[in-house]
Amino acid sequence: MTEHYTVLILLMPLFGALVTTLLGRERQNACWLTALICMATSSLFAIGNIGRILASGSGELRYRMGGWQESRGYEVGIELRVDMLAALVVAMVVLVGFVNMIFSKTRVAGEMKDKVSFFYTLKQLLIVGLCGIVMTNDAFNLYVLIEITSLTSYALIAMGNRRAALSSFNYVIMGTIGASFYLLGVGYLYIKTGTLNIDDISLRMQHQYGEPSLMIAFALIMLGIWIKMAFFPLHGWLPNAYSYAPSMVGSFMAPLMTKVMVYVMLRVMLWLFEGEYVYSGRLVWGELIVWMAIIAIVAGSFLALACTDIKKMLTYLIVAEVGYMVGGAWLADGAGITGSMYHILSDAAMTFCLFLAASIVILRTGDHRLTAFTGLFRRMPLTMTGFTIGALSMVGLPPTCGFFSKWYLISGGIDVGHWSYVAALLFSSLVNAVIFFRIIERAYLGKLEEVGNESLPLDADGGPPMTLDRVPYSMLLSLLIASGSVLLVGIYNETLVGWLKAAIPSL
Amino acid sequence: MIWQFDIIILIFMVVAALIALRVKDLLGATLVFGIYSFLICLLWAGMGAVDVAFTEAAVGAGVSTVIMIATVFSTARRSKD
Amino acid sequence: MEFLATGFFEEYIVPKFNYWIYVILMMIGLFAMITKNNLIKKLIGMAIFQTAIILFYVSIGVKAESGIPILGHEQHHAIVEEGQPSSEVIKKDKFANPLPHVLMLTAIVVGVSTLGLALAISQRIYRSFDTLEEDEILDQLRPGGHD
Amino acid sequence: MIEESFLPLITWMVSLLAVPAILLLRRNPNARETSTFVAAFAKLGLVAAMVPMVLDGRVLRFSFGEILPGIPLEFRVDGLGILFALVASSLWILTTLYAVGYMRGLKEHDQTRFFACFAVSISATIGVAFAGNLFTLYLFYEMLSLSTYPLVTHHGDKEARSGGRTYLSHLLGTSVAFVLPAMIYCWVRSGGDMSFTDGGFLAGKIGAGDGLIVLLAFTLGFAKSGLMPFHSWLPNAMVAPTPVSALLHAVAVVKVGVFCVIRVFTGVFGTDFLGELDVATTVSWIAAFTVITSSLIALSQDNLKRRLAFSTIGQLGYIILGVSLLSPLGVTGSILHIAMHAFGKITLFFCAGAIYVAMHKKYVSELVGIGRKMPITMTAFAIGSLSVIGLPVTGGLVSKWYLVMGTAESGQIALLVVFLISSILNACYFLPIVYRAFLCRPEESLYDGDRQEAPLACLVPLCITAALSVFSFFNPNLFLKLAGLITGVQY
Amino acid sequence: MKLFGFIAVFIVGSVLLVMTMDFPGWGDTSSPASQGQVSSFYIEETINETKVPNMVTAVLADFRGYDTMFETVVIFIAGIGIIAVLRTFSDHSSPAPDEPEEDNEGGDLIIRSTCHLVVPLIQLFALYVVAHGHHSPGGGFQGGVMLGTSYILFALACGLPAAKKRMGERRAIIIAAVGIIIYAGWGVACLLFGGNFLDYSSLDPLLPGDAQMARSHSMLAVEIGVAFTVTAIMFAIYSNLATRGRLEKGL
Repeated sequence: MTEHYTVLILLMPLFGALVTTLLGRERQNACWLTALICMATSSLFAIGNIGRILASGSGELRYRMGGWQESRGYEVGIELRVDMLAALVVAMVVLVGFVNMIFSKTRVAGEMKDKVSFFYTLKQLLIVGLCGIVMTNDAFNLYVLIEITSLTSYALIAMGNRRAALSSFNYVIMGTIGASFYLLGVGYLYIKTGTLNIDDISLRMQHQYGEPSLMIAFALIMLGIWIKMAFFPLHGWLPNAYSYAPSMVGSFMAPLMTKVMVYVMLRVMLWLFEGEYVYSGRLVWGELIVWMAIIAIVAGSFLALACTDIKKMLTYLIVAEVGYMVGGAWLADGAGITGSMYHILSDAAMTFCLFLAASIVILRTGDHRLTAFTGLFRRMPLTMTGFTIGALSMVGLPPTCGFFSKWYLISGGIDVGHWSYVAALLFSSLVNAVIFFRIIERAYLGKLEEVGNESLPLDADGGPPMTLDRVPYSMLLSLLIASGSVLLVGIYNETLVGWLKAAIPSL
Repeated sequence: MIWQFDIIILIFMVVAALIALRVKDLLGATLVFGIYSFLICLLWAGMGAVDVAFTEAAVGAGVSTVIMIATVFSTARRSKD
Repeated sequence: MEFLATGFFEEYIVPKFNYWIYVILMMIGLFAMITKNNLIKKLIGMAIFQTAIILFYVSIGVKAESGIPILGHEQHHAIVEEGQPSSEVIKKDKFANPLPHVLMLTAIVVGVSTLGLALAISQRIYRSFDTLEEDEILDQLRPGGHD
Repeated sequence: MIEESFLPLITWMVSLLAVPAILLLRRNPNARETSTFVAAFAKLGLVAAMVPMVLDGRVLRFSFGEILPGIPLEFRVDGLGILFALVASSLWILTTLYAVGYMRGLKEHDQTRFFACFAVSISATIGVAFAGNLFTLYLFYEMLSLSTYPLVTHHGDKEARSGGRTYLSHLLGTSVAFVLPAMIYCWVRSGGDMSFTDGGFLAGKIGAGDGLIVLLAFTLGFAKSGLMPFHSWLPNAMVAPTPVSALLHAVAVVKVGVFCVIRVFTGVFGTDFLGELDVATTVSWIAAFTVITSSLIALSQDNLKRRLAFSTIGQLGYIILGVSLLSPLGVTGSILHIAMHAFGKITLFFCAGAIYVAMHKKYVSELVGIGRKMPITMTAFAIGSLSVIGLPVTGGLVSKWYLVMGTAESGQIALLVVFLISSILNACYFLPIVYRAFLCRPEESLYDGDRQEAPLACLVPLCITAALSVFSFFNPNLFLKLAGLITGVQY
Repeated sequence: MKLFGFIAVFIVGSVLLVMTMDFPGWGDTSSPASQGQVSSFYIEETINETKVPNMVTAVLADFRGYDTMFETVVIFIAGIGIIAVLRTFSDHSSPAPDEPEEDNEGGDLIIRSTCHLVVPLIQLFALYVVAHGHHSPGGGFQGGVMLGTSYILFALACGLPAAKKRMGERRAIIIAAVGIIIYAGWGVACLLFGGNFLDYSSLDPLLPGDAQMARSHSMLAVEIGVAFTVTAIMFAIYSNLATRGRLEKGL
């Protein structure tokens, strides 16, 4: 039975989505309960998977769909491949989904009106897509799953206000371009190798590296993935999409989507293609991309600094964080790659924590602007504590996870002597310090009288703002879990990094 | 397959695509796009991809044209470009 | 059609023509997606863009003088009833490569799903902005809107 | 020799354990303060219990949990650490006593938060003192910065906000911008080992050019040491209540800064290795510049606390200057000066606070003839200023003596002149206060009403600290021995 | 914007055009894709492995059945998403006005009666396409689309309300979900019989014939599932888009 965990992780949310559809619009609590149970079981399976990988000697699990053994030296069916990195990312996805499911209990009715069941369905299908992306070992299956995540996120974002609909449309255009470029790159690989299984492709490519069409394939795939992960010059769709989406959606999509795409990038760089090829002198673009990452970090930090809308600010910070990870991955150095892998996890944790806290604040004050935080420490100490933990992690203070991911990334930069990258990381953490301590100071010392009590209509989140004396325990609980995870991921960073190092193919 | 056939259809496809994007009347554009889909469908039947041709005929030329027309009817019909 | 029969075409044009056209169509679609002002036009460009890629894939699968990837009755009979080994009955150059076809079935489905969803979103936009021209929408947003 | 022991961990934990007690007892101030006192005495007892062990050459060590590859969270108690811990924990008791008097005298708000943060910052200080490797040091350094922010901004008005902003921006900014990369660089260079050793774990693994950059990054990065140009947080942080200024800006925070610098010199690089690299003179000159400039600025300050703050900057300059001389005597002098200056300067701050509580006077110009109203306070003030200037019969003389000896030993005559000038300047900005306080006729405003000495809770601590600084002149052997453990100078 | 777009498009396009020179020629039998062991395995072994002459159907529903399941899910997402984005549930209270049966059907008589004649034929052919997908072009997806279009045609001719009597919204959603449940559930059944997910041959004890026939039969089953989903969703998409999500009159 245990060898089926891999696929059960996917099937749980899938059936959960179908059941919520069957339950229908009226039975909202039943929908919620179904979704919660499915996510919980799926999380258990994901954790079990980690255990199985630790137990297995090879450090990876393979699951052949339809039981098609490889014949004539090729995989004829579709194969799932889960190594430690994949298992960790999957666990991250389903756990974030689970916690966010708790978070959305009380509020979703207010935001989604009478479309609650559709919301739960789409959300679980999004999780299915993300898990599939992480685990599949088939280049085309990856495309299908990317499209699943894209379609669900288009729909979920467009469920917000009119700005959300518009930004969702832009997202459709950009997302389609990205996915199609990826598909085209896979086509180039197929025309050259005649197979779609990632391992087989990289095996067949070994003796024909240097053919121009392979380089073009690599470029196309990278371009597609960068569009999907909002790498700096291509980030245009992200801020609006995430900040105007319903807060239930944004707080869930922001931590996961970009990180999973970063995972896909690493997968393509290190498993589909090979480190020697990607980092070799033949491709002069390695240095160039690190510089693009540096620009992304700096620009993202500045754009975030200029924002007065809390969610917008966080989304721009995500753009900067993507710069971290791309830069670390392209340093061509073990420490850098490990750093960006670890940063996938830690960034997910802290972004999740910050988004939850920000959503709670917005829901309670009904105000998107930073001024909403004035004097909140006295009124909602728990929420602000969670926010502070996330903020410290963004700034990079021990023992939060942000500190350690910066640690590994910077040590990677020092290893290869890429000082400008190191400087960019330090600069962005200084800017983060300015950004967040501006907010925290306002929340800690600010007097309520300083801002008028007028507040914007809460059109981003549908329903009316909550009264200040009542924040649901479900939200506080999920925020507590999120901020706890920020600390845990930080404290156990050595274990995690040890596991991740085992997953990296030797450079 | 017969390559002359193939080449002619391809050229027609490019023409159809350009027209579909030039026409200011969205309904007309949609219909030209339907023609485009039919041409592709022919092309694939020619290339031996019968299932793809079948699907394209049903989806590309059929359903997507219909839903586009539905949208055009329920929104604006003229476009500035 | 006389001039078409000369070797020139066979030699230089035909082997690459499909690929050229796919590039051209794809660029037409991409250009439309980037620069068109009307949302529906953007979507038409998107559809063309996707069909171009499908064309590319299907062209991969074509083999000269190959038929459709379905066994004829007599071959089926020979293998299933008379139990002849399939590798002798089936000449694989006579059959188009089925894999790209399968992939493209999926791609078409994805395409139509994306198109439908995008149309729904554009109707939603029309409902709240009462236009589908991008510049007009942005004009409406400029004065108000907190962003 | 090194031996494992739980004592350092417990010592560090004690004041943290006090925090929940303080928060729980917020309704009942007396019980709350009692819990603080219990923790304080327990801490002092534990530290005192460790002193003899350290004195006979043992090094207590406790480490758990590899946080980073090869880097556990490590406590390591050696002479330097125990000396600093002794000073900090002993002064914590007095400061608490003083704070009780002060806060209640002025009926401050949020006293619970105040005392809780106080306890946290003390345990952070002890953590720094006992830190066994660079990462642990950094961890508690940041913990201190954050836990003192609420204390600095205690009043919550605009002034406090700007002061707190300067405070955090300087301390966090420098530590993230300079210390973090330097630390990771050390980690990479030294192959994942960052535990302090007598010879320095970086010895022989780094070139002169990189060495200078890393050294500067550390010395400037630990901006708590008030080295120019990153000194301006200290005067601005004077908006805090006086007990905070006293403990944190005469003892804990600033001394943590110089302590870190000394650690870097002795534990990271090792004085011998630095001698080989020959890069320390740069630091010496920065320190010398700081000493002179801050003394000159202090002359022009009328606000008593600001004047004290600038004098602190100068004294910290002494300490860094002494250690940057790399001569055993100089290092001894620096280590001694941590303690001596602590006693002297905290006395001065207590006096300033007492004057404020009793007379609500903040400015030097208002203190004419105040000695007649508050003789005890002003006597203590006189003793404290003598100690800071470095005149007999106060401990200040001892440490300064060693500093000067060290300078002579290392043959830096120019720096000798610096010491001379700055001592004169110190005299110039302290003695007039004492003189006018006692010998000039008080102006009328001092006589309205019958204000007398500050409440007893304020008075007792400052007498004790004054006594301590006198006592440390006659019997500095304990400190000498502890310092000798680091520098190898025997007495 | 136009200029920028043109430059970008031009650069990308020219690069791609140049790169086509690196491809094997169109219809080249010796290209890796055509010679590749994978495709030749599909061509030569499909009949032995699954007893299905239509390789496309076999690859679609069996070798790459996992893809196809998600393809169905994509369709499902599109339908649900469109409803979630566009649908406005205004009519909570007001019950549907119940006029006599045929009278509320719009359109004129000829169209209606033609439609009444044609629709059954279309649906019959669609069922044939679904069922006969093993031996001839077609399969669950094509058949499903045709079924869906038959409903759309009915709605066009006789008005949406009449079509809604045949395929109401709730019913459509349920049918769509059931379709995927059939597909995925079939895979889970394989799992219960000890095989991997979607390993049809493990259903041998359940189905007539040997393991290969089990695969063949299972393909039919999942194709039916696909057909369910596609039918319902196609109609749902049309009915929402045609009525701005209000589902009252239609075009």
